[in-house]
Amino acid sequence: SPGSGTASGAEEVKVALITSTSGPLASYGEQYLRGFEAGLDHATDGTGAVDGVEITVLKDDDGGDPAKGVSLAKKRIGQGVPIIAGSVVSGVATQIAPVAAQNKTLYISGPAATDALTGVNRYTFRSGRQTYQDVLTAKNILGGSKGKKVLVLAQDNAFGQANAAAVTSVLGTGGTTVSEVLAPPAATDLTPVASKVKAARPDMVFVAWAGDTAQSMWSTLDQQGVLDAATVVTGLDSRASYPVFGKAREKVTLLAHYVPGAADTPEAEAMRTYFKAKKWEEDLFTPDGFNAAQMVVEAVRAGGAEGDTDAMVKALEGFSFSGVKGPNTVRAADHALLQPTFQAQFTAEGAPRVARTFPAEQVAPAETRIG
Amino acid sequence: MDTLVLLTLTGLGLGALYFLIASGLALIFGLMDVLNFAHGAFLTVSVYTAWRTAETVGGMPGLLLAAVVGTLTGLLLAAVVELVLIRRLYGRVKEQILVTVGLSLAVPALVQTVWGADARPFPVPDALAGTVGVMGARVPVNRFLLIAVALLVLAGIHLFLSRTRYGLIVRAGVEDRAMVTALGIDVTRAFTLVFALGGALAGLAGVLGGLYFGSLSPHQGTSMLVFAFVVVIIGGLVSITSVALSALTVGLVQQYANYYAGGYGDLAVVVLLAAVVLSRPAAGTGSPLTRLRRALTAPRTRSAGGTA
Amino acid sequence: MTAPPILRVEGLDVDIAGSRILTGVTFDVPASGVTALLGRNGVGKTTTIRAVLGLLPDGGRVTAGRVTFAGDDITHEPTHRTVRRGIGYAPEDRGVFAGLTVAENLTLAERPGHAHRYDLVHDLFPELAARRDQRAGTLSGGQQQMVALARTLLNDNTLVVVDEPTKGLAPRVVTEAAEVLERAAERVPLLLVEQNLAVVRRLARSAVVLDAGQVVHTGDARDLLADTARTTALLGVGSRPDHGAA
Amino acid sequence: MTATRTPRATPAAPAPAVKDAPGTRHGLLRRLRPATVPVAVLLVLALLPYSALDIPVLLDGPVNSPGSLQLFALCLVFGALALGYDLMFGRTGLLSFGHALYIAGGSYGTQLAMTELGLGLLPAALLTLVLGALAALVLGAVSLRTLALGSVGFAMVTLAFAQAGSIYVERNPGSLTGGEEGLPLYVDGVPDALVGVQNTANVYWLALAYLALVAGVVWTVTARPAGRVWQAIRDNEQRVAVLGRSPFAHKLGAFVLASSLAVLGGVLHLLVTAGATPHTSTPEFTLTLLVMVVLGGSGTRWGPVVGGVLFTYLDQRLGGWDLGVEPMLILGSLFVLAVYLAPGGITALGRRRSA
Amino acid sequence: MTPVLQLDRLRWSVGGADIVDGVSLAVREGELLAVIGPNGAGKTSLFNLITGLTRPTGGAVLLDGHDITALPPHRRVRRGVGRTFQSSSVFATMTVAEHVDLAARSAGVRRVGAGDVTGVLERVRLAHRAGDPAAGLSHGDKRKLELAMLLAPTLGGGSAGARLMLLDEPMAGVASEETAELTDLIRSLHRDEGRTVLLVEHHMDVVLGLADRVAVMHHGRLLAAASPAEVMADATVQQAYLGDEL
Ligand SMILES: Nc1ncnc2c1ncn2[C@@H]1O[C@H](COP(=O)(O)OP(=O)(O)OP(=O)(O)O)[C@@H](O)[C@H]1O
Ligand SMILES: Nc1ncnc2c1ncn2[C@@H]1O[C@H](COP(=O)(O)OP(=O)(O)OP(=O)(O)O)[C@@H](O)[C@H]1O
Ligand SMILES: [Mg+2]
Ligand SMILES: [Mg+2]
Repeated sequence: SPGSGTASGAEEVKVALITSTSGPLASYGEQYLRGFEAGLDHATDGTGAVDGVEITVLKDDDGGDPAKGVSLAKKRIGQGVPIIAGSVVSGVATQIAPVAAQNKTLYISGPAATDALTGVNRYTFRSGRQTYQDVLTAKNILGGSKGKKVLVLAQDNAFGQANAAAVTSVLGTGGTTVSEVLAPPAATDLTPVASKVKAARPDMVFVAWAGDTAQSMWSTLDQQGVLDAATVVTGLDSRASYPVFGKAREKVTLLAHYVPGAADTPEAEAMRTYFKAKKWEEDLFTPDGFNAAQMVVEAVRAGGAEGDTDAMVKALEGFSFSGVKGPNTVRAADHALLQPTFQAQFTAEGAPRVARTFPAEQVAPAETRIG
Repeated sequence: MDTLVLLTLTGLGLGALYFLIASGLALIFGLMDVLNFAHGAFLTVSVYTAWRTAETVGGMPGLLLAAVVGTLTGLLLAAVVELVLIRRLYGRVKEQILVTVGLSLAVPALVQTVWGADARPFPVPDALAGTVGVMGARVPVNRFLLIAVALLVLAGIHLFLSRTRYGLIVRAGVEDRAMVTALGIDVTRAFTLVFALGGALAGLAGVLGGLYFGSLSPHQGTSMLVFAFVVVIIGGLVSITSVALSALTVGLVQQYANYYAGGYGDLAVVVLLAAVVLSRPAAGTGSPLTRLRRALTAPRTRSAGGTA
Repeated sequence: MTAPPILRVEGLDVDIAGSRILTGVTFDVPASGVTALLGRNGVGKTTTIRAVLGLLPDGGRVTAGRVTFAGDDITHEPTHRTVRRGIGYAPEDRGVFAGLTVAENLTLAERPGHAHRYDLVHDLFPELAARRDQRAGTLSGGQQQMVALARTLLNDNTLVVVDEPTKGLAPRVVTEAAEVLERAAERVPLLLVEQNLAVVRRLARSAVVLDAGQVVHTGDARDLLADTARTTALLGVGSRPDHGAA
Repeated sequence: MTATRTPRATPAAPAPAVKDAPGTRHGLLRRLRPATVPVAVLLVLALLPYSALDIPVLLDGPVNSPGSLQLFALCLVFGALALGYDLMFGRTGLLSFGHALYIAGGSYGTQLAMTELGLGLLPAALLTLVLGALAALVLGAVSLRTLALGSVGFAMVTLAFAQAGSIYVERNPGSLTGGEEGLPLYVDGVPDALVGVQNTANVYWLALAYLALVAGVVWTVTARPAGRVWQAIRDNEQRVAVLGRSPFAHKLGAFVLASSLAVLGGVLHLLVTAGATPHTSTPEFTLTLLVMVVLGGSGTRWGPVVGGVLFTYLDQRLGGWDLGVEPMLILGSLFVLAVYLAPGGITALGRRRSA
Repeated sequence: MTPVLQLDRLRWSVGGADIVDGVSLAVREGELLAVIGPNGAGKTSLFNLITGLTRPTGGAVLLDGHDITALPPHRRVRRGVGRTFQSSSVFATMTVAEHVDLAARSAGVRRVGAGDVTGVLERVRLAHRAGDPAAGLSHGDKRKLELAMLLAPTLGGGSAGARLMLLDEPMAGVASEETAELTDLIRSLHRDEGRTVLLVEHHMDVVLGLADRVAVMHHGRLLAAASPAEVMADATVQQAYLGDEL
């Protein structure tokens, strides 16, 4: 019949890594892939095989384009690949997830942060953090926020809106007032935005920002005196972004999904050894790739060479493992990945340093249901 | 009050940036009929070479040198593009535009391949990083620099067009290239010169853009291009000064709308464009291009039948 | 005719878009007086002139032959260089720059290193002085023709080439233009394409007749026009031409 | 020095008015060709899902593997989108920067009609088509008014409308569009036969049907007098008016027709890529259509299709070849080269050689 | 009987200058009226006003007694107004035959056979170029193509097409021999087919050979409309327009 394709190879399981190695988020994709490589090496003790089943990694570049991501997913599923992992772009991940589910293929999404992926279907898991966890981290940083004014500064797009919504629902209880200033996503002069923030006189500003205007945003906030008047919290981005904070650097409190060097679990040690040999540097999304590899190995262990999806799903639900950042748990109910997060501060040398670590329970997102 | 002052001055700064980007575009578009989609790409490459220079030298001297290097990069790049690509397509305006479209796709990809996708910080000397207090508003210093350079560029273009014959030659050459050569004029040289000049303006705008954003990324130039087009179209149909005025209007409208109208600055500009284009009298003498071209080269000529 | 010709065309073959338009065109333009290039529509008069100036349309090229101007080979020289040798040219479609004003059209024609004879031009076409700031594209057909002629007369040339200069001019202006050309011809040789035989009769000293891309007659212009039978045969006046090789 | 001679032969032999007399073998072929070639192509394409042929390097799996069929389906959709765009650009000389508006309109409209109004795929698509055509009629009439300002005026107003649409989509109004993340296809509204990897062949056939439809429409109308008028408008608009045709009505017709085809194309894009993506609403998306059209050969029968297919194929495949450079670098350079080496498009190359 | 065309104090001014200055004129059914006048008198502008390419700033245009001043050009054409252009205005990429075909279909002719097209092209002596794109035509041949487009609606023996034909310098640039033939053609349009013709032409022999009546324009004003003989005898006309015959 048309369109049929069969799985090949006897003692081999293929894993498709669909992520961006070109396009605007190419560097995130690279971090993820490197982490995955190190993670696979660690989890298979350098053999690349689990219980005699060889894990073959197929890398696909989605270029940050959902259409391409879906096409690649379809191609790999058609080739009988039982596991897809990856994508740093939320738009790609949210569109691959249903396609994988329709075909009962395991999907372990990558650094894509959107909460929408949690609990989206039975076959979708995540190996990275989600927006909700960022916000909970901020809440922890803030401590008791009764009677305080919190302001969310974000871009007026899906990412920013999701952050604003999460902050409102997480912090907007118990006497904290939450307001939001949403900036036009394409605006290049952010002075109007900064003056709005300043006029609101908040105690704490939660900044959720992505894209090339970050530098401009930070210097504008600094110039308008926002950084001196309030506690400003924002998510730490990858290494390339460190200089972007400019002079604002030391005035910002960082909530961090990961800080290079933050933990020294055996996995972190293994990763560092592996990276050293390759002359690579760990970065923000390295743990996501590492986690994904660990989860893949666990799934293959359960699913065997035939790639029994149901067995794999069952094995991953509730799966607890020590990762680069510390102990991780895949929550059975909605497949959220419970993991520790960090508070950090830039040092004078310009590198972030961990100030506090929040254990996974403390930043666990509210439980949802699958479907 | 201080908010209004702040918005106005930063709006003017934004307008100055728009003018700097749009001026080279308007020059090439107005004189040569080529809607140069590669303008943003020239800008991007220039800001990267400028950044390398400023990083290496550092401080204010670094920035000055970077401005020179960036401008030269734009100039050379445009000259090469003109000599190698555009020149062979004379008389085929559509193909010329398409070539620039191709460049606008390829060049940022090249920059990304060489320097990576991530934004890089552009070294801003301390003297330009601070703010100045104006009636209670803290206005970033670099906005004043932008405005000053924009004025200089405006004056320079004015002089170039009124004191030299190149504008005239290129305008005539676009209409009928063969006939210009038949008058004994080497029209190719004039075209290269104007195109390179447009490139130099892109380069300069790139450097100042780096200063303005404080960072650079592979798509920085191309992403600014849509607004530069809008500026050229809104104002460009009358003279280079009107391009400047249009840039100011767009900068201010965007800034005010972003503050007072729910952050809909982009939309406000788009609406402005649609309104301006639609409200222009339909029956005109010649296309806006010819009118722009006329105005560009002959600021003082009274037109006997030019209005409708 | 002992003086060497100012322009010599030898065995010129021209192809446009793959088809042969001119075949072995050979003629001389003497160093003084008016040489008329005659022929029916589409025989290649304009193409000949364009080939001389290096102005063939896209896809056109000289495949054989030679053009020499004042003894120098100019066959493949860029047009602007050829023209700077001292050629004034008014094309058949006038070639005015529609978007430029009359004054700008004339300014462009100024060749550096010469005196520019605005007095002569304005004397001849007062209309142009009055309309100096009007866009040439809005001029009437005849006024545009004046601009085209004025541009050739502005500089001191060694040869003037005009393609149908009187087309579209009012009868009185035709007469005047003919006078202008006649006067110009006293100082500079002229190569003239013209359908108005009265003008030819008045101006031309020698004539070259083209048919189907070939020179079919060269000789004294007045003799030719006086010989009705031959004129009829060559230019087809009064006869019904057919399209084969007759 | 008088010499008269008669021409040896007529060098510029007059071209015969009718090139091939019907009845000669050549003429017969020519008359059959317009029908046979497309039908043959259609047939071959329709049978692809039955071929298990392996084409190494070019394809990652057999022709009938879902991956290949998905790739083909996308190529066909873009071939058709380019062909529709060329109705304006190549045939009528209208340079629109706003075509993406209608494609995105088709995608998002259909998706939202399914999720928000609870309609099935077919009614949702039809509703979107009708609304899209109406929008095209209104916006087209407004934009064409600016043509008096030259083609740039038109280009800019269409750009403005599209840009507004794009900004709107990106802003995620009422959480409807999903902002920069887009929306995954609402599969509950779509027939099961079009969902899932095992049904890729069906989606492929649907894409093929769309291409056939667009080709049928475009080729038919351009062969009719209306097509002649479009060509005439492209060359000399004023003259058309003086022949007794309304240039405005004809241009608006081309605009609405092309836009409606684009709306349908948006529906196909939604189905093939299993989602609505904000990228489809951007001016760059229209630019890529322009690139496709020119690459293949604008104003020709096959050019836009070939350009669309080729560009999409490369765009999809270059990332997988691991060349160490951004795919756009290759695509952009290729395009620049094509403008030189293949003026008139790739399809013109073959023609020139055979001529 | 109502005149076919009536102009009522028609005025068009641009930039403060009156280009057409209060022209009133009635054109009778079936007559051939020549409009003469110096270059820049406003003849082409008058044609533009009649065909609707420009909007008058005052006055009215009446066709068969109906006011058509506000109609766009294509609607006027459907009511029977057709014209040719002074600067040939053709579709560069279309072949000669396609021009005729398009013109015929635009006028409502349903079936256009290849033979019909050739027939029309033969009338203007252009049949041998039927398959060539218009861009490659010589100047004179483009003029003939202009006429062919006007004749196209008569295809297949139909008498459709323009009842009122405006010809703007149809002979400009046409070879002398063919001038006579085209003159015959225009005469038959008018005499045999009963069409009303407005003719702008600087070739006086053509005007005199054809016109029933001659109107003289000068500085945008209609000076006189009278029989050819009267007009020719008029001293002003002689002085301002005709000048000394060559
Ligand atoms: N661009 C072109 N492409 C194709 N053919 C051309 C082109 N230009 C000229 N020709 C052909 O070359 C031949 C000679 O044309 P040319 O213009 O030289 O004639 P001409 O003698 O000047 O005629 P006319 O008296 O009508 O101006 C014609 O058959 C014409 O069709
Ligand atoms: N847009 C305009 N602006 C200014 N003057 C104009 C405009 N259009 C036409 N004119 C002037 O109007 C006058 C009439 O032009 P028109 O073309 O009608 O003359 P014409 O009688 O046809 O002349 P010709 O016999 O030379 O073709 C000319 O003097 C011309 O310069
Ligand atoms: Mg000629
Ligand atoms: Mg006229």
